[in-house]
Amino acid sequence: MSAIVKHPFLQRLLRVPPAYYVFAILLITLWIARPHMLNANIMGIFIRQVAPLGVLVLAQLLVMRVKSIDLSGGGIILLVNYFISSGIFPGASMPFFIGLSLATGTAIGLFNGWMIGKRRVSAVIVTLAVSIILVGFVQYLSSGKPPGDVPSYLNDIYNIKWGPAPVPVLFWFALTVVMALFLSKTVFGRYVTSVGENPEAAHFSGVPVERTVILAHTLAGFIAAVAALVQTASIAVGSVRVGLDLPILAVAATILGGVVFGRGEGGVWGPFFGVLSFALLFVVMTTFGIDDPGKLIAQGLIILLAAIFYGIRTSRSN
Amino acid sequence: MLPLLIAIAISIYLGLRTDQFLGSENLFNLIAQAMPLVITAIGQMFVVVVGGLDLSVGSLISFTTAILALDAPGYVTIPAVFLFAVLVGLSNGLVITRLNVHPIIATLAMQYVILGITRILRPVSGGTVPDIVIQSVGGTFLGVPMPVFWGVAVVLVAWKLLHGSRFGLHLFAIGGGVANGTPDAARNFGVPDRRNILLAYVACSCFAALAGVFLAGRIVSGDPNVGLLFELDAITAVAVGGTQLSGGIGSLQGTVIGALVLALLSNGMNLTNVSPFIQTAIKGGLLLLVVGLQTRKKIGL
Amino acid sequence: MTCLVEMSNISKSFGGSKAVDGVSLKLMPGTVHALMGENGAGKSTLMKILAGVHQPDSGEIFREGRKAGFETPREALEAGISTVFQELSLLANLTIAENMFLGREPVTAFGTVDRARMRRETRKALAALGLELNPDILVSELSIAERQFVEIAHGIKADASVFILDEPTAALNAADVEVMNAQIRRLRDEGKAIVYISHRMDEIFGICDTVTVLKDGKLVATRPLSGMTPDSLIALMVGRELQDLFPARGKASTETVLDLEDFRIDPGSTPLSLHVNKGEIVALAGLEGQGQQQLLRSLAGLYPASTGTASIKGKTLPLPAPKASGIRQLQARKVGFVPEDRKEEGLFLGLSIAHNIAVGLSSVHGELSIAHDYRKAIAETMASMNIKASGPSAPVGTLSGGNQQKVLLGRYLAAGLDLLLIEEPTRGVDIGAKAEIYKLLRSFADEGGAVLVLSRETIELIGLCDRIYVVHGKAIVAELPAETATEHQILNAALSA
Amino acid sequence: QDTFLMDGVTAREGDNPVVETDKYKKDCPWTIGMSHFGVNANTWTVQVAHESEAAAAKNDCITKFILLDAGFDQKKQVADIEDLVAQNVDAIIVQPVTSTSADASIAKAVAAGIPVVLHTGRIESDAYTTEIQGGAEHFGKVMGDWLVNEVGADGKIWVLRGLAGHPEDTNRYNGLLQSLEGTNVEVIAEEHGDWQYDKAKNLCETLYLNNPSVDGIWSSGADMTRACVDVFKQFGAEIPPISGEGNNGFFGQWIRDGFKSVSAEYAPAQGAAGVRAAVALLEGKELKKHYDYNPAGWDVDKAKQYYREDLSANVWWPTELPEEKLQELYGKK
Ligand SMILES: Nc1ncnc2c1ncn2[C@@H]1O[C@H](COP(=O)(O)OP(=O)(O)OP(=O)(O)O)[C@@H](O)[C@H]1O
Ligand SMILES: Nc1ncnc2c1ncn2[C@@H]1O[C@H](COP(=O)(O)OP(=O)(O)OP(=O)(O)O)[C@@H](O)[C@H]1O
Ligand SMILES: [Mg+2]
Ligand SMILES: [Mg+2]
Repeated sequence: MSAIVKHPFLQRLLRVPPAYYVFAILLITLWIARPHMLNANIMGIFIRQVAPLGVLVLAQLLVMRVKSIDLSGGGIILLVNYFISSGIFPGASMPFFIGLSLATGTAIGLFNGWMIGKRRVSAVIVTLAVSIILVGFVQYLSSGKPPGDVPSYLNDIYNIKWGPAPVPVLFWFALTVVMALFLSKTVFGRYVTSVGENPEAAHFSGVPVERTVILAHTLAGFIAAVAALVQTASIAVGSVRVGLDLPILAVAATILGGVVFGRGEGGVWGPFFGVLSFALLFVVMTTFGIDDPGKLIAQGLIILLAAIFYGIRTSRSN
Repeated sequence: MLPLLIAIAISIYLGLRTDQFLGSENLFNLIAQAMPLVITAIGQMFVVVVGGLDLSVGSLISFTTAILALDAPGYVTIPAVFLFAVLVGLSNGLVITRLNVHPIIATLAMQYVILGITRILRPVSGGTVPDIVIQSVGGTFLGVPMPVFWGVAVVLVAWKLLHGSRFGLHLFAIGGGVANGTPDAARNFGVPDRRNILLAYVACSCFAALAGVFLAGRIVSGDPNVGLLFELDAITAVAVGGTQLSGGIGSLQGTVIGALVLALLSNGMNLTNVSPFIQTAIKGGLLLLVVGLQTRKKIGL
Repeated sequence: MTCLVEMSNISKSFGGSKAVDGVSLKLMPGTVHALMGENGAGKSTLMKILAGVHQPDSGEIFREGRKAGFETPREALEAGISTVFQELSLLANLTIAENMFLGREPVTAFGTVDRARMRRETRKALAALGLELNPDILVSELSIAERQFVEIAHGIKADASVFILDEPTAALNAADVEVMNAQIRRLRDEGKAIVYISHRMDEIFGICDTVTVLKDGKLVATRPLSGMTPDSLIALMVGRELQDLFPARGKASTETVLDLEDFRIDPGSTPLSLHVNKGEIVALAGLEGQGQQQLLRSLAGLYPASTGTASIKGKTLPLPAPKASGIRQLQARKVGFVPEDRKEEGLFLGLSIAHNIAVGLSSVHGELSIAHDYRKAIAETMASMNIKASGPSAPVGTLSGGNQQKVLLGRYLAAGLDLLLIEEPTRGVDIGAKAEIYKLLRSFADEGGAVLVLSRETIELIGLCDRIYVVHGKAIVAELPAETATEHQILNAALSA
Repeated sequence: QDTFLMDGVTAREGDNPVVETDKYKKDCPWTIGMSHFGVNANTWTVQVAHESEAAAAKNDCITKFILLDAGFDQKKQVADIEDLVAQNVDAIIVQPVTSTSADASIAKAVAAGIPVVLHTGRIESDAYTTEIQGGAEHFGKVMGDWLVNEVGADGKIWVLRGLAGHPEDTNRYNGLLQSLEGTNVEVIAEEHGDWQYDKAKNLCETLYLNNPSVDGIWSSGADMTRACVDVFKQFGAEIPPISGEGNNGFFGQWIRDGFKSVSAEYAPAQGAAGVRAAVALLEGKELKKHYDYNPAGWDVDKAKQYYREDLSANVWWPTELPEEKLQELYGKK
């Protein structure tokens, strides 16, 4: 067993983030079972369903690469959705909403970063607590004014297509490209890699560790707000529970994409395909009429198998 | 120590503020309300100490209640529940230690799988739980409500495992290595690390199943959703109690106090009639405060 | 007399490259067996195979004549083979006593860990090494040298018959080494076999009986040490005679680069003054823990309480230096700080050589500036420093200790700095690489740089430096020109203060 | 003479004991406690809380109304009811999270002499004092009967269910199964959309792209109907007959787009009815043990009477909230 695992070619294969394999397998499954669905228009719509998750994953992978985690995305999405749908800002314009959302997300991210980077509080707990507070805050607000409609122009933007490709998908893709360039071409990206590998050594080699962590979280907050805007645009109504399961899915997609706390082998595209895999997984299971319990079991097993496949590579074969 | 101070502060405030808080009925209520979280959090602590996490405990709790509410005698279902818990713990542990899967992913996947099985077994809540379970949770012994005995027994067992045995020391050793980025350190001392991590996951699952048994006795039925999000509460309690999520540092008393703080908070807000619309935000704020004041050396999880 | 352990024809490769290639080794009772070789020769790997950390790809191990194989460190321990690993491996979150007994804790009648006994025996074991430490303090609170001692105490305390000591003295000074040697002799006299790995010639000739030399993973020779001289041993190791370990001293200019006036390491300590000129290599010498390290580190903001004035090329450095940005503040003034602990504080073991060097070049720029790949600078550094690796993309963690150290120094040499503050420039580095590092530092100085260095190896300081400050009790007690200084003189200065 | 609880609520036929009059009679003022199964599940559950609070505020005798939110957590509901008992409230209104989890604590409350009013969810024991029960099978059957009639005896339908594991979901679904009995109507897809817009939208997109030919859709209500209609509109396809529930946003869409639908009634005003029942018990009025709430489905004309252009999408009909409260909570300005 260990001899096979150590073969260089297999080693190279095993180094590929599991997301790529899962995606390929699901694509083949769909191609065999429902070839008519493999057309650009249909795929575009399926991928559009996960665009909010895809954007949020960019935030998650950024903080996971500095050995942190951000679970506050759910709260940010809910709050932004509430801002836009509740009518507490009557007659506000689109730039106002976008500005307000991004500012809110950034401020929350900055707070997370400050608590984690400067005060060195557990990231799981801080961001979880922030999420709970935000959810609680929205509950409090909605006792005075429950959410209502989302302005129709947001939904209109969401439905625009550019050729076969829906605008939200293009937007997500563009954002991913920007993030990939940002991480690979800037000094900040190098800082992120360094802090993720060894914060102590990073400090000694002149990397501003605290600032890197704070900045990563601030950016993550900003991106979460962008995800919130995409999510809000995707639905026509306000809700008291939207997007709350996205952060944990984002963590799963990120890990599936080969980014583990501190280690970033999958880069930005691994998690990208992690999200695509989730999109296809949902489609394949709905297509095969797998009912809810079956869906849960299948989803669990697929994540697990993918992770096992990936894990064997690093397993201590010596 | 901060959590302890907070627990005492909340208690004093409630004692002064309301007539009911210090009543024996409410105190026993409080113990019973806190017990599932105390048990689950203690279990969770085993894996947190080795630098892991177990997100599958919530579903396992639901699953346990579902099994107990099957139409079968208690002497079949109760051992079955623990047998299954051991299996879940073993498979979590094996996947994590032997197949090198990240604990969050391994246990998240397990959470989905168990939830799915539970939904098949019991799509909606219902069924009847064996009398012995109901009695052992709701009854009294020598005039003292049963949950008190549960608490004492669980804490004693956990203390023995964590602080009174080689096993516990080894868990701390393994976690210390993991937290330091030298996961092999304990192994090089001759500590069988993979076996011990495996056992930590088994312990975590068994405590979760125990919490499930307690809950089944309390809601006297099986329910596919009863454990939903319990894992987050348990992790929160562990962290509030001062255990480092990166591993290696923590104490049992801290975890128990952490769980009590959370329970006190719910009970207190109910007794002081805090609007339900704001309770969630207060809970989160307090969590932030407690943890925000505990700074550490290391940045991260 | 039967041998305690025989390793026969052992081979082991990591990802295609052979770390150990058909090596055989016999350990006899009552001997101290030196294992020598350049960095990356495979010494640690061979010993890790014996200790059950690695499994050999081929070859056999015999324990007292019977075939044995150790799947885990635990099995090796149970077979009576106890190891002090090269990399410090204590668990910082446990107490000294817990570390000492980890894996073989005594239990009471109730099945609980017998802490009283652990405490008692720990105190005894530490006392044997001349250490008075409370067994209940956490290892995280110990200094590196203290940790090293605890590690040694742990390693030699075991009820074993074979002891492996992989560079146990890398973090120790001469006096401490002598304490440890006494223990090794005691073990030898009890009939145990000891494998001793070190790059320090004096230690090897001081206590070892036999030496096995490895080169590039292959066995060169096993010989009794009695018939050898340091020069002949070096010739075996490097395959040639080493001309000069230390390069010729240069000419220092009078331009001051670093100037400390009225500098107090702690608010309560005696003020001290020192200066380092352009083109000069200056040493801080002294016994372990007398404040040399704290002095250097407080310039980088790692100790908060220093006062006084410090100036670099005439510009004052605010004191105390800020903790979070002290290193960057130095960097902005073209000063590099090279930490002692390359594994924890220095290198990114999982990342490439290129990243490890480039990070120092990048970190002077703002976050949003473009990160160049510095391909040329990195290639030049690797070539000029003679770093042995498959290429710039090789993870640093796969290099041997000496090559890791070169990468670390390379980061700072490539950055074009004016002043280097270096802790332990050659910790755990073989003699050939040492000479190379000395040459690099000297040419750095000759090209107009300045170096302030501290080391536990006094010989190294004498040979490498121009001037030596002797530090004792957080104050400078003597200043000597290195050319005429002797070990004796320095020790005298440090002790008589 | 029956005590009025709410429009459409009637005493159950058959074996239906009368609650002992005067047993719980108490002098004004009262403290009433309510254990809500989960305020923040969706906008309907929020409105139930508001209806209850508004009804309590209208009654001068109720000096304190303690609303506790179980957040769909059975153990929290058990704790909530215990905490209400410990505070010695005069009556407790319970919306049970599940059919069994709260039984023991309800029995505790009644044993402590506190009357318990149950609504919007059944429990298996009969320890409570009085109950008002609607929704559930009847709700699903109203939708199911209408749909079977629309699609004909061998139509093909999709089934959009609510939150898996929730008793209301199962019961509404069972109602559908009753309607389907004896017909050849074929369920070609059955999925859980959790009653949420975003989930249901993704589901309907997937189902549509998989196979767009469907004769009718049974939607378990809440925000799912609107989501599915939006999907058909997005693809420019004809909207098949689809069942819905009394939500202002859905009514607006129904009226504008003119597709075939039925709206099953499940008033958030049950919150107010619960408060009224508790008051009746404390006043010593005659009350039966069981009340049913089985209204007929609404057609688009009835929907037009209720629909309010000036209010946001998330009002649920019928409501008892006073006009100023409606404006405050749901006014678009
Ligand atoms: N039933 C158990 N529950 C929990 N942990 C256990 C159990 N049995 C053993 N362990 C743990 O497994 C590890 C190995 O213990 P074990 O008792 O097998 O060692 P051993 O082979 O007897 O070694 P020694 O001879 O040194 O005592 C220890 O960390 C121990 O604490
Ligand atoms: N875990 C590992 N993975 C990959 N390569 C390794 C590993 N450990 C050692 N090597 C490689 O094996 C070779 C021998 O290394 P080893 O550590 O045994 O050298 P050494 O003789 O102890 O050197 P030093 O004196 O510098 O400690 C080196 O080339 C090293 O890069
Ligand atoms: Mg070595
Ligand atoms: Mg070395």
